[in-house]
Amino acid sequence: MRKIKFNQSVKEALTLSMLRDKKVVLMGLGVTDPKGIFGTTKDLGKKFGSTRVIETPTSENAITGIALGAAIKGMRPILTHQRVEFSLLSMEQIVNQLSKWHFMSAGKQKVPIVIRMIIGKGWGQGPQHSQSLEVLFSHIPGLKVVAPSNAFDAKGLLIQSIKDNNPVIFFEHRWLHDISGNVPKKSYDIKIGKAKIIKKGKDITIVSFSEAIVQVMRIYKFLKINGIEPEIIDLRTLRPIDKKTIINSVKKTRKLLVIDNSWTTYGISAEIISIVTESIFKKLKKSPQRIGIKNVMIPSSKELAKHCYLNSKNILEKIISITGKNINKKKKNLFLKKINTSESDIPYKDFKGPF
Amino acid sequence: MRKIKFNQSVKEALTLSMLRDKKVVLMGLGVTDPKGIFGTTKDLGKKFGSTRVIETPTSENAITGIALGAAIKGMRPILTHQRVEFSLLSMEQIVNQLSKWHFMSAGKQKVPIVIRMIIGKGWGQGPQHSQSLEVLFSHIPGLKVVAPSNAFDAKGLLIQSIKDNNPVIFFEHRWLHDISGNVPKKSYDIKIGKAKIIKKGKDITIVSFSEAIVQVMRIYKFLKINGIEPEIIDLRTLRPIDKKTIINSVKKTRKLLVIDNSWTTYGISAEIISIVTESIFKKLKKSPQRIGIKNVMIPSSKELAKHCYLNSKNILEKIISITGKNINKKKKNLFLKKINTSESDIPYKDFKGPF
Amino acid sequence: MNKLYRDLYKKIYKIRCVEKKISTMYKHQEMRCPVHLSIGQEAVAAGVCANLGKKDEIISTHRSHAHYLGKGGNLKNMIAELYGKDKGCAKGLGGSMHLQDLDNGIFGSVPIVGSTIPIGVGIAFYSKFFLKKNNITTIFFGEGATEEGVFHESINFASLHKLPILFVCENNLYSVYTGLKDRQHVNRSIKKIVESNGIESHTSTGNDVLDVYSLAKESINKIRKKKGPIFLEFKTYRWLEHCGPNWDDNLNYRPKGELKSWMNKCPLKKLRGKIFSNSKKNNTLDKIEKKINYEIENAFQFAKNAKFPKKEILNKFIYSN
Amino acid sequence: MNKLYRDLYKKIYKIRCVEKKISTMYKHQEMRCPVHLSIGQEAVAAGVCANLGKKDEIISTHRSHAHYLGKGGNLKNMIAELYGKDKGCAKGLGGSMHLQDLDNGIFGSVPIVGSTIPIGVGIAFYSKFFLKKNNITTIFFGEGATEEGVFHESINFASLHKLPILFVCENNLYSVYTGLKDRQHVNRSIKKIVESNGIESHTSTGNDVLDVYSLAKESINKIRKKKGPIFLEFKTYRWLEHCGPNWDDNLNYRPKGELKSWMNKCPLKKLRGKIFSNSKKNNTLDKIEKKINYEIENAFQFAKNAKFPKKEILNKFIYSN
Ligand SMILES: Cc1ncc(C[n+]2csc(CCOP(=O)(O)OP(=O)(O)O)c2C)c(N)n1
Ligand SMILES: Cc1ncc(C[n+]2csc(CCOP(=O)(O)OP(=O)(O)O)c2C)c(N)n1
Ligand SMILES: [Mg+2]
Ligand SMILES: [Mg+2]
Repeated sequence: MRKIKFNQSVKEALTLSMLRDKKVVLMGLGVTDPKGIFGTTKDLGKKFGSTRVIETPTSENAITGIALGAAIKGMRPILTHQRVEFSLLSMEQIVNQLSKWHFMSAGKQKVPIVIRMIIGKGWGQGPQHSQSLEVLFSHIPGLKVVAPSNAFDAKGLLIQSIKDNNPVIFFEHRWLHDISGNVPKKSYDIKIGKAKIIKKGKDITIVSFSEAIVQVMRIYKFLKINGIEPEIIDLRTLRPIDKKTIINSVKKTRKLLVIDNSWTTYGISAEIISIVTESIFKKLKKSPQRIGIKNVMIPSSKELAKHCYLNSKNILEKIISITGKNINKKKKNLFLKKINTSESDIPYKDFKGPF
Repeated sequence: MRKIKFNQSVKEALTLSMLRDKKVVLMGLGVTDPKGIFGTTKDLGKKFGSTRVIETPTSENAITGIALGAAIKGMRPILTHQRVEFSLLSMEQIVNQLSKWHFMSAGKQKVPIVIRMIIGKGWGQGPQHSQSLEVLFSHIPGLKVVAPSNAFDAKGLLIQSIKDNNPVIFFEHRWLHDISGNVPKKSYDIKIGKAKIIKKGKDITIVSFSEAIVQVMRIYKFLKINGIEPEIIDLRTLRPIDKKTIINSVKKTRKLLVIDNSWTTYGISAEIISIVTESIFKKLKKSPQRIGIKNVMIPSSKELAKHCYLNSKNILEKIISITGKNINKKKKNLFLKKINTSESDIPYKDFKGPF
Repeated sequence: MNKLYRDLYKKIYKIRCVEKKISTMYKHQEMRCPVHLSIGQEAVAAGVCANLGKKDEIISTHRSHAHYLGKGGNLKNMIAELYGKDKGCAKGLGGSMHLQDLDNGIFGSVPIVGSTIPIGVGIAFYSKFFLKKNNITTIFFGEGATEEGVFHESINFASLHKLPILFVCENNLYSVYTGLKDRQHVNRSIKKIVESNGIESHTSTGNDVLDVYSLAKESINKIRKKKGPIFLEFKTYRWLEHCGPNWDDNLNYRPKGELKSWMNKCPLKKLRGKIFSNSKKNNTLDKIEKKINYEIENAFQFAKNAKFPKKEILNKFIYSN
Repeated sequence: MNKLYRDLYKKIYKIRCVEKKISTMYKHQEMRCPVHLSIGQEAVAAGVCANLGKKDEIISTHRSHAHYLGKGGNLKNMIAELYGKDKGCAKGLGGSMHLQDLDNGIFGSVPIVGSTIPIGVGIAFYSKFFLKKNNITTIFFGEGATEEGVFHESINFASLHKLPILFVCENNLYSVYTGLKDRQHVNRSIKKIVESNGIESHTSTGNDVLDVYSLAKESINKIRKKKGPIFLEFKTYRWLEHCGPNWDDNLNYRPKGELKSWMNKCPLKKLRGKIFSNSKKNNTLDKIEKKINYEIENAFQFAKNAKFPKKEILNKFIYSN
């Protein structure tokens, strides 16, 4: 199978969906611009014309309401926010209107809208351009919330999100955009609401999602070599959440660590832990734990920001402590030194800022 | 001590704070109107004049930013939203600006703003006027989030919130406004970040907040008479959360039930459960549990809405099941019948709609 | 009697009587939801909607009864909705603030001020670029909604894409209990603001339904032709309290005599006056009124007799298939 | 040489050279934050700020370097901020998009389009009702920000309360890569929109600093007297890419020749032209330039040599005491 980057895979999902269904349109600031939302919409304007790829004013709130109005008539709009923070201007529409419109119409109207929200970190973005905020949407009945961690899932989930007749919040982490993966050329669906066991294991269940999965996978091999076999679950969908897959896994491993992509306090990880302790408390052998980004505003300076992000050492230590398995200290330090990238504020070595 | 209603106590807190500090101002739609925000601001405009009690246009987003601008210069604005849903229009200012301004200024500027958000239920308000949404704010570093359950706490916490140099989200449940309690005449502070053990007990720790506390207290006596002694904790502050009080209590009772004022999925209760299981997992004898309102949109029709709200029967059953203590079925049913109000969509018997 | 007059009279009389009936019946505590009545403001809904076809879409606000009825919304389903019943136009899920009737082009109403404005723009966006039919979308809102940013974002977008929209602002001088002077500078002109966005705009009195009708007619014809939006502001006045069934002049938030002077401009009386100077056929009106009175009685009976929705419905509309 | 000319020249030259220096030094990957440079737009910041005292407040956007420098913001602290250092004006917490210098009346800048507009209004609200001094607040923003609802909400409030605010809109025709015609109807007039809110408004060219200066001067005098807001729109142009240190005309999102024609209206050249026709004292300029060049070199040295902030700072500003 071909390897393509995450952003290419998003673009393929958009392209195939727009070819399949003429009602699918792209809307947002920058969708037609030469950079094309981190490459994900590049040249789509030329391909599909300005009725299908609609550049918009900086009016996030109205655009969201406009998408709703068009959607209940039959359009299938895909909105894009280059930073999740901009979408906060449209919170009223998302939380009060989009999520509830189907219900408020007693099932007579439907709201097939996808809102792509780009989240991220690094390159000194600072406190207002580095948030994730997944929980603000995941709390709301009526919304679906999707957050793929790789190019393959991104394509299948986005295609499915576009087919879905409900408002779907689609989180794309900027650092994933440049990571390649095996992606079939053809169109395929990945079901919303289904987590994926990306590594089978028996010693501990690690639940994670979005870019945090990348951070987990960086230490996976080392764990295996050293006799720790984690079962790693990629949530992929945050709402509705796939309780079954999580619970079945923890039933087996009897240990749980959640690696959150964002702040843990009142975060996604709190729900995962609650689901498990509510349902199979007796099965748990150890206290379930969570790690996320530091519960503070993310500063601009790279020397500060690096203390806020997920950190391989912390993840490793937590796993060791929960599983109770020991790893030679020297080996551990050597490994951590090796995987330490020179700079923690860029997604790959030859990256030249700014985003 | 005098008994006054919750809304009177809020008004006293506002009045005393405005008398104490000339920089304290009230802003919002309706603050000067004849109904005065459920009685909480009635006549304050006449007392303090239009420079201190400022009627505003329906421009929630700008008003929040204006409050921020005035606050960094020295004003201490108190904003009011008659429904929490209106505040969603100002999410951008709250999440990106207010919560982070102190940080972004490296400590040089401060943001003493209180945003009163009125939450509620009942009288057919329907899906857009019955939400609580506490978690949307509680997830955000830099905000403080307060949610009193009674007139005494309301006064002390509001006075303290107004003195606080940070943005404080102050949740007032509409159904509490009419409930009386003992409230000293003088000004007093209740510390933000401190939960309160409202009933000492040994059989189970029940954590709750805001109007949900009322629902818990409705069955308290019955529990005691029947040999169940719950320790009941009123969170009072949702952020920063008082981990210590919760943990110490559960260390003792070794059982936990969280009664959420809102939706449980990704809700406040998830965090409480996670805090406990993360910290004192080994102490827990039973699976920690949570109950909240139904995880759906709240419908208008009273016959539907009643299935969504907290329900004494469910709470009681949960407590019985967690504590493992038995209560005579007949007695239980009799009691439940007795406390059942004729209509579940009004706060008190002689209430005549609308809100 | 002139057919137009008859149609307009039907609409105004129906709106007035439905609202009055709600107002009297409310005390029985069976309509358990907030209601924002339109008594005094009927002419705008009637005059505008008389120009709209079934396929033309409207969208409204918390104060939507008049628009719903003016546009021909089903009365039984409306009253049942207020009673929280299964036969309600939203099966009791929404109440008075969430009226809709898709069969008659009424796409919705919500109680968040300003929020339906962009939604209406979206409907028109679809009409223009996808439906390519001649239908137009009418967006009703109060002058308070023009204080919300989303209004301004919406008119910019509507103007930019030349959408077939009739914006109808009912300026009733108040937002809840707050008068205009506390919310907008005296020199602020909504009409000019909209105009400065490149949209044709007009201000007019809103209590003479014939004035409303002809301005709306002219505007709608233009929209159908050039397919750009037009904005109309109508000055009008609400008689009862902001929310609820009662009079509230005793609260003194409105200047003494203001209500009375507006009651003298009663849309119903005004139209009746014109009809009587034009025609003597008193009994036509009588017949109309009787028929409507009967219809209203029926609708309330229907609503009362209807069943409450079943619990199962709660989980049914969380997601659409 | 005329003192005014000298002051304006200093400001423009400094802004230009700082931006150019950032642009050249950026490739060393030590300023690790987004930068939105103001080259081409210097005249607005210079001309407006030359009329402001230290106590007058300004607030700005993602593109704030020119305003910060024009208003007399500390250069060393600014560059250190871009380098993420402890001596930065926000101790490295904010980066280029969060400049501020309270000592010089610069209250902040943030990268969310439009969001500082109400904050500026709030500052003025305080000034008027509590400070009761004569200071005025200047709010800088781009034409893109006028598409945000919050802008409209803010001007309504400013007008209603007659606040001492100078609204300065730099219309550089673009929002990121998107030209005006894709965002606003050709007949939309920001000036007229604001005017219709009851606010005196003017449109002017923005590349001749003397024009900017006198319009701002006149406006500011009026504001100080009648204490109501005034709105100014200046047409200007950004030369480099929207975000980052490079030229980007090769991307072809701007019509061919447009950049060149605007470069011919270079604010620096324009002013130099006026000075030379007015005075021969070439070496005054030389001296000014040398001094500024030296200052800039110094600031970059300072920034490079400064330390990174310590980890402990992370927990220090979550809450204020
Ligand atoms: C966003 C928002 N803010 C505040 C309110 C409270 N509110 C309910 S109705 C209303 C009045 C709005 O006035 P206007 O738009 O003129 O409509 P009218 O009631 O006069 O018909 C307000 C402010 C609301 N529903 N939504
Ligand atoms: C609310 C919001 N939406 C979108 C963006 C993305 N964005 C960053 S700068 C910018 C351009 C804004 O244009 P303008 O206000 O004209 O300022 P200019 O860059 O031209 O100086 C945009 C849209 C943002 N930062 N904030
Ligand atoms: Mg009104
Ligand atoms: Mg611009």
